[in-house]
Amino acid sequence: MHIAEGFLPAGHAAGWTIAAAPFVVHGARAVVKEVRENPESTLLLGAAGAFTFVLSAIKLPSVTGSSSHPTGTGPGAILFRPPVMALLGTVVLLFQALLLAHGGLTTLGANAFAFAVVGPWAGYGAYRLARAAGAGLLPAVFAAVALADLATYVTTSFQLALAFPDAESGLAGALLKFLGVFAVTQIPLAVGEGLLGVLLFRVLTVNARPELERLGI
Amino acid sequence: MTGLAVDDAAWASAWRRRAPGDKVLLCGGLVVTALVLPAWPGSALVAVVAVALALGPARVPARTFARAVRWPLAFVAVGAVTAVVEVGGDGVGWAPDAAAHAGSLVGHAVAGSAAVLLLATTTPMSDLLPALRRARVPAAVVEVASVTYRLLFVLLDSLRAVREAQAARMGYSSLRRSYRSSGALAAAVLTRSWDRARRMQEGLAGRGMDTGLRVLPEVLPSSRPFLAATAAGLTTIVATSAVLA
Amino acid sequence: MSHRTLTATGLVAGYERGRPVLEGASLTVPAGRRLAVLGANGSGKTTLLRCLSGALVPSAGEVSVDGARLGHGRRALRAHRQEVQLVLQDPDDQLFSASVAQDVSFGPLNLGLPEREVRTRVAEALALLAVDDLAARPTHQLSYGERKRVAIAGAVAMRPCVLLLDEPTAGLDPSAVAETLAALARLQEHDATVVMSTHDVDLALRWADEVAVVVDRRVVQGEPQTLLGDDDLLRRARLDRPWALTVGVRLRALGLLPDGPLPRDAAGLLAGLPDRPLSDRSTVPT
Amino acid sequence: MSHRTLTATGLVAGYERGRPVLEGASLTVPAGRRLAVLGANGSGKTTLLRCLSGALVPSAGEVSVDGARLGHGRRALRAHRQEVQLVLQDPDDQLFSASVAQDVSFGPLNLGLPEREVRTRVAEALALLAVDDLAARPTHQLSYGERKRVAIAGAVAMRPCVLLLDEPTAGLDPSAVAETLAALARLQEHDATVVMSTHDVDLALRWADEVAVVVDRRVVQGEPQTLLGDDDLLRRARLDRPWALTVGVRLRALGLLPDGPLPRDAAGLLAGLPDRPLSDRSTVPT
Repeated sequence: MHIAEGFLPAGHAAGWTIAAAPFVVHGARAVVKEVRENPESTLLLGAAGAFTFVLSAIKLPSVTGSSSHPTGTGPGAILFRPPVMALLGTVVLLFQALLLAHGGLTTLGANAFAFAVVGPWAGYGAYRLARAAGAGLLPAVFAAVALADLATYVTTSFQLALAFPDAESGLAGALLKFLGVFAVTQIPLAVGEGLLGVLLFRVLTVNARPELERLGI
Repeated sequence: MTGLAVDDAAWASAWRRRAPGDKVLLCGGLVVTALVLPAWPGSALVAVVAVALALGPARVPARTFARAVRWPLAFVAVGAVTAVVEVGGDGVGWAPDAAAHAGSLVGHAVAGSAAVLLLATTTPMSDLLPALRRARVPAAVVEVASVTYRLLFVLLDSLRAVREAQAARMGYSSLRRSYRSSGALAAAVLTRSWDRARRMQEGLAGRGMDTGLRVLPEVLPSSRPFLAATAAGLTTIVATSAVLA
Repeated sequence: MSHRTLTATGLVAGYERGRPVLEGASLTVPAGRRLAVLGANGSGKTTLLRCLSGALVPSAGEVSVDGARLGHGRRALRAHRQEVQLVLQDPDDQLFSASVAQDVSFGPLNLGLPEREVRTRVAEALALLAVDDLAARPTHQLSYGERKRVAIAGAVAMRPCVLLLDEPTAGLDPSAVAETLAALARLQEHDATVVMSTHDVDLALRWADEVAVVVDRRVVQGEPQTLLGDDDLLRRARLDRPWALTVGVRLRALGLLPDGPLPRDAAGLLAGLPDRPLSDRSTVPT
Repeated sequence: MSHRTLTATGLVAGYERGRPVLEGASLTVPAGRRLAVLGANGSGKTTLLRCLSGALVPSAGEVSVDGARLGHGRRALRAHRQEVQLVLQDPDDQLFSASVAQDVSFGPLNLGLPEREVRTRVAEALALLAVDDLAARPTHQLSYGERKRVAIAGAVAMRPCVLLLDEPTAGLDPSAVAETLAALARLQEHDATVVMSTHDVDLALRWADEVAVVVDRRVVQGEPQTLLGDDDLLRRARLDRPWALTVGVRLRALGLLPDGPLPRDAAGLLAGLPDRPLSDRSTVPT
């Protein structure tokens, strides 16, 4: 669920844009540097962006039969690193806003902060920690992808709570409400996305070993 | 190839030949107006104008517009209800000004979404990306975004075809099998995206890809009457809103 | 496998720029016979095959097997997929496992068959397609023609009564085409009904017992010799007349071919022609 | 565009499972003539074209234009690419932009041409390929045949002297093949030399002035009528004999075709056959 256009008050929309900007600019710098050194990486990065978009179009199988989609940023954070994902994720959010009407333009900053900054960093952090603690690739991938998904929606809930504090119980109460609606319901989906990530990497370790090695995984 | 409905509408829109800058000004203006004016009557006016322009002069199919707007509506409904529910010591209840607050949230969001959708259904991405370049986004970033735009259709086609092939062989006949198939599907799309990038590199090297992926954007001249109408329209909305309020 | 009659009636399906690709298309797949579905690119051949296989739900019309209408439910589709299998044109859309044998086992495993039965089916399918020597190879190392045949094996391992093939010979060189046709002949001996789509009219004339031409959003079905000799139909369908018919008609007019159906290919044509030079003929009275 | 002679001598290139795909292949692309490169899938046609275009550096042997050997430096390659352009088989490997006109502008812009000249070249290339009406359409909405022609336009906009096309007709229906061949004929009128790879022997016989058969890791070059009638060569190359030659030889033996080269296609064959039924012939003395 991306925050829809017009949902956030103008001040909050601007604030989150400013908050996301350094990460996205940092990602853009990384991309510009990469492309300057290897012009052909434009195509690989474009392909990575397209994959992230398409990954979020895969339906997560669920017991109830209700369809929901992965955030798609977890695997990207492991494969392409968070700085690059900050940019690619923002590009994907822009495309989702303009090709699917998911999210919006004034809320792009807020959505980018949740999906392209917090999600990938949380996922990548979990991945590094798990690997450092001696976990195998697949458990680390599960932790990373599930956490990236969950962290994204916790951030979205926080953004909404900040914008719409509860009249009686203030920010804390609002956070509880929004977490209840947007994050707790997300837990099974985060587990689902984590599983999908594990299955994805399991196939990749068989079918695409050289590519994984090239990416340092 | 199968496309995305909003994108198809953009390429077929009667406003396709209008300057992207003009459309960005109009829609951007509408979005900002929707956001800063009070929901009633400001946002309501914006919503009416955006829908009327899309279905009228821009000739966007009503079905496409209605289907696309369902997504933001779903979020807005859930979000607005959550925002106006009050959690207090004595449990959960409606906040005192729940109806007005919810109405305001819904008004802003629906109007804003309609305005963004007006841009989305009249302007293909490949017209908007060169505009980003003019906004001083680095060339490399715009080029990566253009490749993303092109490749996402290629990959969506692969995704649909592979999923259909898996379904034909009962790949989605149980939860467990669905997960396995989805994982294989994601992996298939990822490895294909790498293959595609590699092969494209050779395909483009032959045409001299040493200096990036520069292309010549179409000349879509800006229209003074359109800009004048935009300014007049936005002013009218603001004025009407002030008078009615 | 056993023979089933697959039919489609009044299909409306596959919208493209606001208009359906098929608009009232009907077709009967004759059990046990070879049917070639002919049409130009974009005419709706693939849409037709996808409707027949259950992959695409038509917005009007119906598909039925032995008269029983295909419902839209999960269970109906599941049963249908065991009887009708579609092989896509691009083999890479169908091969997503690491090794050939693994890929072919995907369908039977999903049917919930015991491991022993799965192994039997995989071995049988690989043998029928003459790709048993590739079983342990990774799919991405195969040639295009090999991948196409492995993709067919994946569908064959489901033991369908009707096998639908979308352009199975497109992009193949003559020897790979011959191998594919030989494999299809073996499938027919196993009582499978084989349908292929193609725009190669020469191949259709040579191979098919019956042809269905997709033209003007509908389907015209009949004998190969009749339909592929109908210049008006071919023009509307943006197809060529098979050379064998063009040349055959002329040679028959010249009195050089015996009565009966016209030859379907070069071998048939040569067999029909007189053995001796005609100069002998005009001197020696017959 | 002007005529240049492109040659390859003793190419060793394209390793596959430890052995080169080409091992001592030599070829001369005759300036201004139509050359068809024939071979089965995997025989090395694409490897040969990639060497000729400079995309692949052979591990031995050399490529030269008008006798000047192609060096390996960036500058040499850049100059070579202005003279020789390769169009890949899969158009999606070459179309990176969502807008047709933008995609075609890519090459000329990279040549550093002024904007005005780029627009002229884009318009000219689109017109030559008869895809000018697609200029404003998005790439992802085009049919396969349309994408193939737009990919060719992207190479043509570079105004190469030699245009190399890898399987330009593969996967196309008869009318799209006819449109592509008509476009190639227009290119030749603009003094471009056109080379196409194919495994369609009938097409090669009909279209080519000269053929090069890739067989046993080498190239055998010659007249279409000679090479495509050489059963031993065809067998080794895993190709079929064109039907027109098979039937033509027999009809000539029957005294039905005039002397001179055998017909290349159905139209030529019909034109060569006598007009009246042969029964008339045997009664009316000639």
